[in-house]
Amino acid sequence: MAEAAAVGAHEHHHGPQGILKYIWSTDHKIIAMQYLFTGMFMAVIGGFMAYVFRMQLAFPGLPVPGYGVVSPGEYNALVTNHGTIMIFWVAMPVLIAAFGNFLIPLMIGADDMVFPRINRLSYQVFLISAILILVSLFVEGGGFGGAWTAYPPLSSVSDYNLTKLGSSIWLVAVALEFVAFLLGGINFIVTLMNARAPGMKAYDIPVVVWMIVIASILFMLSVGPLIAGAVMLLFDQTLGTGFYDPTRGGDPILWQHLFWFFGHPEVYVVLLPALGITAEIITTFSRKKLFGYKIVIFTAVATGVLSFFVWAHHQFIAGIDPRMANIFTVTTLLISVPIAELCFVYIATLYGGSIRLTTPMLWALAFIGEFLIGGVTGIFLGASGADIYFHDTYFVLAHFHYTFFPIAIIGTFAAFTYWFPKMFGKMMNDTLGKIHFWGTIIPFNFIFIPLFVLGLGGQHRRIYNYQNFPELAEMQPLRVLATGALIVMLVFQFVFFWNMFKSWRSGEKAGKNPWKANTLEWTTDSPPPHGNWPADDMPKVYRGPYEYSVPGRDDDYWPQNIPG
Amino acid sequence: MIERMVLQASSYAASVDGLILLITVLVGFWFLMAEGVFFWLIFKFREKPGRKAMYITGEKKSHKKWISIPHGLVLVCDVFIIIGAVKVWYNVKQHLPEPDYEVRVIGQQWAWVFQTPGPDGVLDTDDDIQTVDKLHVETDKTYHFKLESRDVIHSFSVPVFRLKQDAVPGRSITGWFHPTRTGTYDIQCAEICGIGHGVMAGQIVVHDAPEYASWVSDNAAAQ
Amino acid sequence: MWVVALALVALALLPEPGFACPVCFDPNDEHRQAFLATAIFMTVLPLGMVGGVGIWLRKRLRRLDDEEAPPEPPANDPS
Amino acid sequence: MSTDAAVMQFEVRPEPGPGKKLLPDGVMGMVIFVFTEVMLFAGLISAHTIVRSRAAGEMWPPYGQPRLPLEETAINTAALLLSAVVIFFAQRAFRRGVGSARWTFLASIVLGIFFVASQGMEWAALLGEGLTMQSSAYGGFFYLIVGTHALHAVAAMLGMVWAWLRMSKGTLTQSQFSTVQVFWYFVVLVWPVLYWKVYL
Repeated sequence: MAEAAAVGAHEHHHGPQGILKYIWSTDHKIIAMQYLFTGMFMAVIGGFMAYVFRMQLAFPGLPVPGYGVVSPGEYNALVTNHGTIMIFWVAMPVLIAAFGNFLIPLMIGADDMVFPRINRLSYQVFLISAILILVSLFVEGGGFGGAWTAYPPLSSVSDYNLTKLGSSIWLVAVALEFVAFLLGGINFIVTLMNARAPGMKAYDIPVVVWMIVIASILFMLSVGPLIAGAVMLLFDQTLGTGFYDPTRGGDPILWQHLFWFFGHPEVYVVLLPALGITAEIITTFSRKKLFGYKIVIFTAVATGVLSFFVWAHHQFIAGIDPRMANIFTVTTLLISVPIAELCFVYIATLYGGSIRLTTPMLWALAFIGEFLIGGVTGIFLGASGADIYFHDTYFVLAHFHYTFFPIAIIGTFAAFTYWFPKMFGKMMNDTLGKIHFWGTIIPFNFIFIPLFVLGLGGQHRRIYNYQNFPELAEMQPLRVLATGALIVMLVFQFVFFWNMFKSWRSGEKAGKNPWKANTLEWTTDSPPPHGNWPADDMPKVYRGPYEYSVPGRDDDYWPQNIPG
Repeated sequence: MIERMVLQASSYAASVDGLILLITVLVGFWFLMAEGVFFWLIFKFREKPGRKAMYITGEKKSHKKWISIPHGLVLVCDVFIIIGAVKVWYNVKQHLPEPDYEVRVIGQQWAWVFQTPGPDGVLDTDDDIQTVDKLHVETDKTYHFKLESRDVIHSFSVPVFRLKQDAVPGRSITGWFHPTRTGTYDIQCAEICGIGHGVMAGQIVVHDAPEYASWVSDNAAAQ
Repeated sequence: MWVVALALVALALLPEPGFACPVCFDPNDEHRQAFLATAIFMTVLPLGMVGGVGIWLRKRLRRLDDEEAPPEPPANDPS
Repeated sequence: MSTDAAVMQFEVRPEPGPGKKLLPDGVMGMVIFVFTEVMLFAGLISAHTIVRSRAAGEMWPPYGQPRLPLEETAINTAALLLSAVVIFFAQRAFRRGVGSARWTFLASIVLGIFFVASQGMEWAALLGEGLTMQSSAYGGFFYLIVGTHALHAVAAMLGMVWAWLRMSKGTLTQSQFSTVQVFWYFVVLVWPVLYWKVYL
């Protein structure tokens, strides 16, 4: 009934009907679903790749069940594409594109993005890029195997990488993916600036929206040089130019600068949305106002600013001027201050709360607990003197998995379980959710803590068989342990898919506001109709997003749209 | 900490390990503190019937100090780490002590080629000894290495020396090491360099003085 | 903050005969200077652009607030 | 703190009015896009600076490579800058609803097309003299940077012709015009920088 009225009121929104509605829609919620499920599909592929190469490392040379024997070239292609897919086709689309698209209009009280057709184009370009990256794995010569950082001359000269077609398609796919996020990013920023509900001032915007928009701004400002570098690399590969060829006046170090100028801000591009999601969840389930809303926003901006000053810490031993390394050590360690401050704020928010450990809350708390490990181990790598030893070891690998896994996987599960009722109108099963939570978190630590130890032992990355190195061969039990934990973790993901499917089919009805939360998305139906609210009843905003447990009120929540 | 897993075999290995220990202590303190407070708060303020959450904005000075004091302390710890890191870095990468010997290290797909001075002790003369995948050096001597690459980027990494430096095609990069312990140790390639990256294993053989002299004379004669 | 940053840059640029640059590409300094100059350029440019627009938008917001609820803000006022 | 005091601290806000837009959607989107483009060119220019510095002491352009035509390009540059001035007046006229706006706008389009066309002729001449992308890093960067700019100029031309057609039909809005104008300003203003770095 309400839905019919809403659709009627939004005649101008009418898009295509039937099946076309789902593939040719300009509705931000449908586009969010498209991004979400494409991202999940890619995550399954990335996870399968991890399974294959971890099996190879644990049992070198033996055929991997479900794959077969892993050749060195295939191993390189697997690790390269695992990294690329997990960052560019899982973390970015799910955290920024899917939740950005779903949440920004709903949380600021808009009926849609300001450029719905650009939004649709963004997804279509993204889909093409996803298909291309998968195609690149199966072309003649195999997938690109020069690591996700693609340092030339290995990536630029086919005589060196032996994957002429694979590396070019890989590069085109990555470039297209950037174009997709460029289009999406413009949309996010303009929507937040121009389409807020009446009364919503700068400090009434939910933190997650701020974070996604700050992340989009970071992305927009940092991606240009990488696109320039990627074009040059593509020309080197296909047209025979010599931009990175030292024998013809080019410079291979140049690519590293262009890549990491984007590559480091990119870390914060995915981190900030995850932090925003966590802020929404811990305030809701501890029934507390966020400790220092303005501190969080300013710290996020400070992080964004600093993130432009730190990129060369990836190149300490790459042959840059050692004096430059000193500057970047200072800036890199300085960035620990805002990040530490954000963690302190989140922990302080818990003080005095009434903490309900629901599944989304468990995920959000796990994010903080695990991310701290990733954060503190980063200090070792940012300090130039210690990086001489740690650079390109498994310590680096374990460190960034302790940041990226909480961001991309834990953050996503937190957001998904929290907003599932809004997305599908059904509650998820809490028991299955908790089984899945513990079945993911415990094995996760058992995968990467052994890898920290291996890194301390001097084991370098991207080597398909450590039996060739006498000093490393004896640490094999740790590799087997990590692989075993990975398999356990992957098995527990079936619980999640089962839970998702079952709850979607036959879950308990959710109602408008199952978590008793304040932000605007909980004031409309679940799932929200086309246009989000009836056109004559768009929400207005009267206060900030985290007014929980205000003294003198009977309810312990106070939605943003209720007057007085 | 690390020396239990990987030997310290060069003059600067101990200082790198010392820096790592310093960071571990400072960072470990903050980590344990944060996690401790975090779990204690979750336990202390779990949902109990009849208890309402407090209303704290965190905007007041008396509240903000709980953030700003740790903030300042983290900054102080950072300063200590920066000073330690730059000191070690300067010693290993910026400062070049006078060499006793020079060697040339060349990375190529997928082997290490080493050029060691012959009996005259000078590099780039006719009696130089060329070896593949095995670098022979003498203990307690300061070495300069000239690092080159013939094709793609490689990285010359000797974990027991705490030494790592990328070899970039088109450049000759100079560095130094000073072995302090005899033995045979792994050289790894630390930068992916193609399908043979996993087999690009070299070894560095550190001899004592008489053994090294006999190795030089044997091999110089053979050439 | 900025004083510290500038001091660091000055430190990096100082010609120091005492210590070598063992990883520099060639003895001439221009290549190294180019890396440093472009690094500073690429870092400062985006922050400058966003900072500039941020300040401009704030001013514009103030101006819009001062005018008592204008019926339609001017599309794009170049002045 | 007493409960009343806590509730008191909430300022009672007046009934919110409709939100204000600081800039029209299209213009703001284009400004953000232009920032990305500026960074793209910053990356290209930085790469060029680094590779050029590597050849320090040697000749730049390298031996045997043709020199770039400075004077002809200076004329092109002047035409391009003039086009930006003309479009500024076209916008003023269009905002006041003057009928001649159409023809002022057309003049700036023609100047832009003149720029693109004569750059194309210059390329043809240089290719004839043996400067190609493969011949040296110098040639590679010339075609890369100037080509990227040419691509943007052509895109801007298409946008401006679209806007002109809509203007003729009377369906062009102020904000659409401003959107196209912002992009054209970007294409014009980035060119002197490229001329300075690549040609001089």
